[in-house]
Amino acid sequence: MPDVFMLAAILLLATLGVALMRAVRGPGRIDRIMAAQLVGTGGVGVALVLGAARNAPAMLDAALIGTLLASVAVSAYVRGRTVGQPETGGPGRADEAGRSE
Amino acid sequence: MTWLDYAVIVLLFTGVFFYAAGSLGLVRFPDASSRLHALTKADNVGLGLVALATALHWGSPAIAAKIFAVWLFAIMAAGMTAQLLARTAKDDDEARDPP
Amino acid sequence: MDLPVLDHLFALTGALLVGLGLCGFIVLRHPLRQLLAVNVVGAGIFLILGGLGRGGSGTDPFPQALVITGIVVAVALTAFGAAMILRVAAEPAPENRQAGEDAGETR
Amino acid sequence: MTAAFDILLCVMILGTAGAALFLRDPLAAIVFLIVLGNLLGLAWLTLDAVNVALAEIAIGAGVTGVLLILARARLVALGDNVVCEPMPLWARLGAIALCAGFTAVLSCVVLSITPDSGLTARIEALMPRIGIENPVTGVLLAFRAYDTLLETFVLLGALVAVWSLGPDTAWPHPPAALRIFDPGLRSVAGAFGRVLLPMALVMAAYLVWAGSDLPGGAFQAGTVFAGGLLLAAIGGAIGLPRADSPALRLVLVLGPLVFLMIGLAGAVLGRFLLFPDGTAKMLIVTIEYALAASIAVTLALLVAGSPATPDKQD
Repeated sequence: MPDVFMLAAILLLATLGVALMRAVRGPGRIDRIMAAQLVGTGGVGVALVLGAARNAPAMLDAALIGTLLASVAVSAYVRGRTVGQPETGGPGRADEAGRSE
Repeated sequence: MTWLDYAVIVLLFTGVFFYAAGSLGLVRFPDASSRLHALTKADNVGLGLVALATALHWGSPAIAAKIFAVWLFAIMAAGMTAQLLARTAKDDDEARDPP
Repeated sequence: MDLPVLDHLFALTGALLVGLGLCGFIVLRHPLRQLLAVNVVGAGIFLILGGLGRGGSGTDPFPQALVITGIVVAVALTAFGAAMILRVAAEPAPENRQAGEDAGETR
Repeated sequence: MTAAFDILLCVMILGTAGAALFLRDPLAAIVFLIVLGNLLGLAWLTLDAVNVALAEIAIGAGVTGVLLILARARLVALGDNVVCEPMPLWARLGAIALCAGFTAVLSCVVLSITPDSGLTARIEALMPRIGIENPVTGVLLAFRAYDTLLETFVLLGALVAVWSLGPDTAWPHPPAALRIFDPGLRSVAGAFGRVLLPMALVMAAYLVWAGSDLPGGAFQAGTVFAGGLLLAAIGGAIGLPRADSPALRLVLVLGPLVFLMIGLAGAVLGRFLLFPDGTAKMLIVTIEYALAASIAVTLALLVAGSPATPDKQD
């Protein structure tokens, strides 16, 4: 049984590697953030599977922390792209300057 | 190997399949909105199935409750981030149109 | 698979991370990128500590404790570095200003 | 099977680190640093160092990412006028060669050391004397308590240093607000932040409580709660305090102060940081709860940055 779980963990990790290709290629910022999000949830999956393979219930806490904080980076990104703009709508300077890259 | 083990294996690899589908969607789909669609759905089904498989494997109600909490948080976070990112993607699309 | 190098796998990965980070720290010129590079070096050092503490009876708790405090101190100092970069950028002193159009590039 | 997993993980760690350093888009680089944090968390799990994995995941996913993404956004908003002249090619090649040589030497040194469990057995033998079962917590708060005490001072010192970087007109106003400006986005993030903050608090309390016998502890708990605080602040569910608020100051020094008082009480009884027999566990848990609160608030404020002049709230 541990081997089955390890196989699943390997496949999950390979899946994350594929998703990272999107983060490398972009093209948009949002694609990279999405890929990071996927690696976050994927990492939680790997932690669950590893915990089952090793018979280590404590690894569930790592999965729990991973899910709790998975969304923090996304909200920081959404907050960051509106830095330096007034309270009402529209994409801000931060985004405009960044798009030239 | 009991029937439970087989159930665990089937659930586990179905979950891995959904993860793979989500990743493929992220890589292959043409624009940000459809990628977001692939990501937020396939991914959480995948996590849900993997969580169910591990919960069955542990076979303890306390641990199952913790795994359920993991999945619940993941669903909630996915809902929030999907909204944020979708609105952001929309803004980006509008900003890209010539004024 | 019983290669001897497998015992050292994580420690070696850590050593490579230190090398990569060091190289990035020297070659990359933007201070924010250098901050990232310092973080990579730190991660490598932590992996060396952890990887070398892993023997037959589990991982040595002593380096684990060191690494935990190290992670927290690293993030605190990263925050300090970021604050310093922002302060330098906010300073209107002429020597920090680059005349011309390539402002807005973060490289 | 395990070996294949480890190798794949290490390859991915190295690839991610390379991407974090050498991708041209700075946001992509930061994203890869976040991913690196997640993968390192998995590496610590496979090393059976769950204590470290908890801290790494909470810091990597929750705090460093926010810190760097915000720092970059603020830098771009300032016009990003930091001078950085590119190095000439020969210097670059030389640096790469030098680093390759250094890496080779370091790898040889690493290979010459046989991994072993080091002090595990001796620490295990000492654990019954302090009545807790998590050896990492034992090292942090009993055997090497002095280090941990000083480390909490370092954290506090870093916050003081960040605060001192604010412009003169800004003191003692709060740091620039973290909340999202767009009302629609803010309502989404705020609703989630209001749900998540209490959950992060529960999780942090659980981690301290579990930390005496299972993996967990003050540092992990503090970073998890810091992540919750940041998310709530970004959603506008909580505001940022003024730097001279007495309540804030009290929370910031609570951990180090409780630690120091208990240490001094030990000094009265014979030795600095002596935990009398039978009370060690109670004292350690007390210190840990106070420390977790201080660490959480300190980390969240470190991410928020220097005080900002009120009319330039971005």
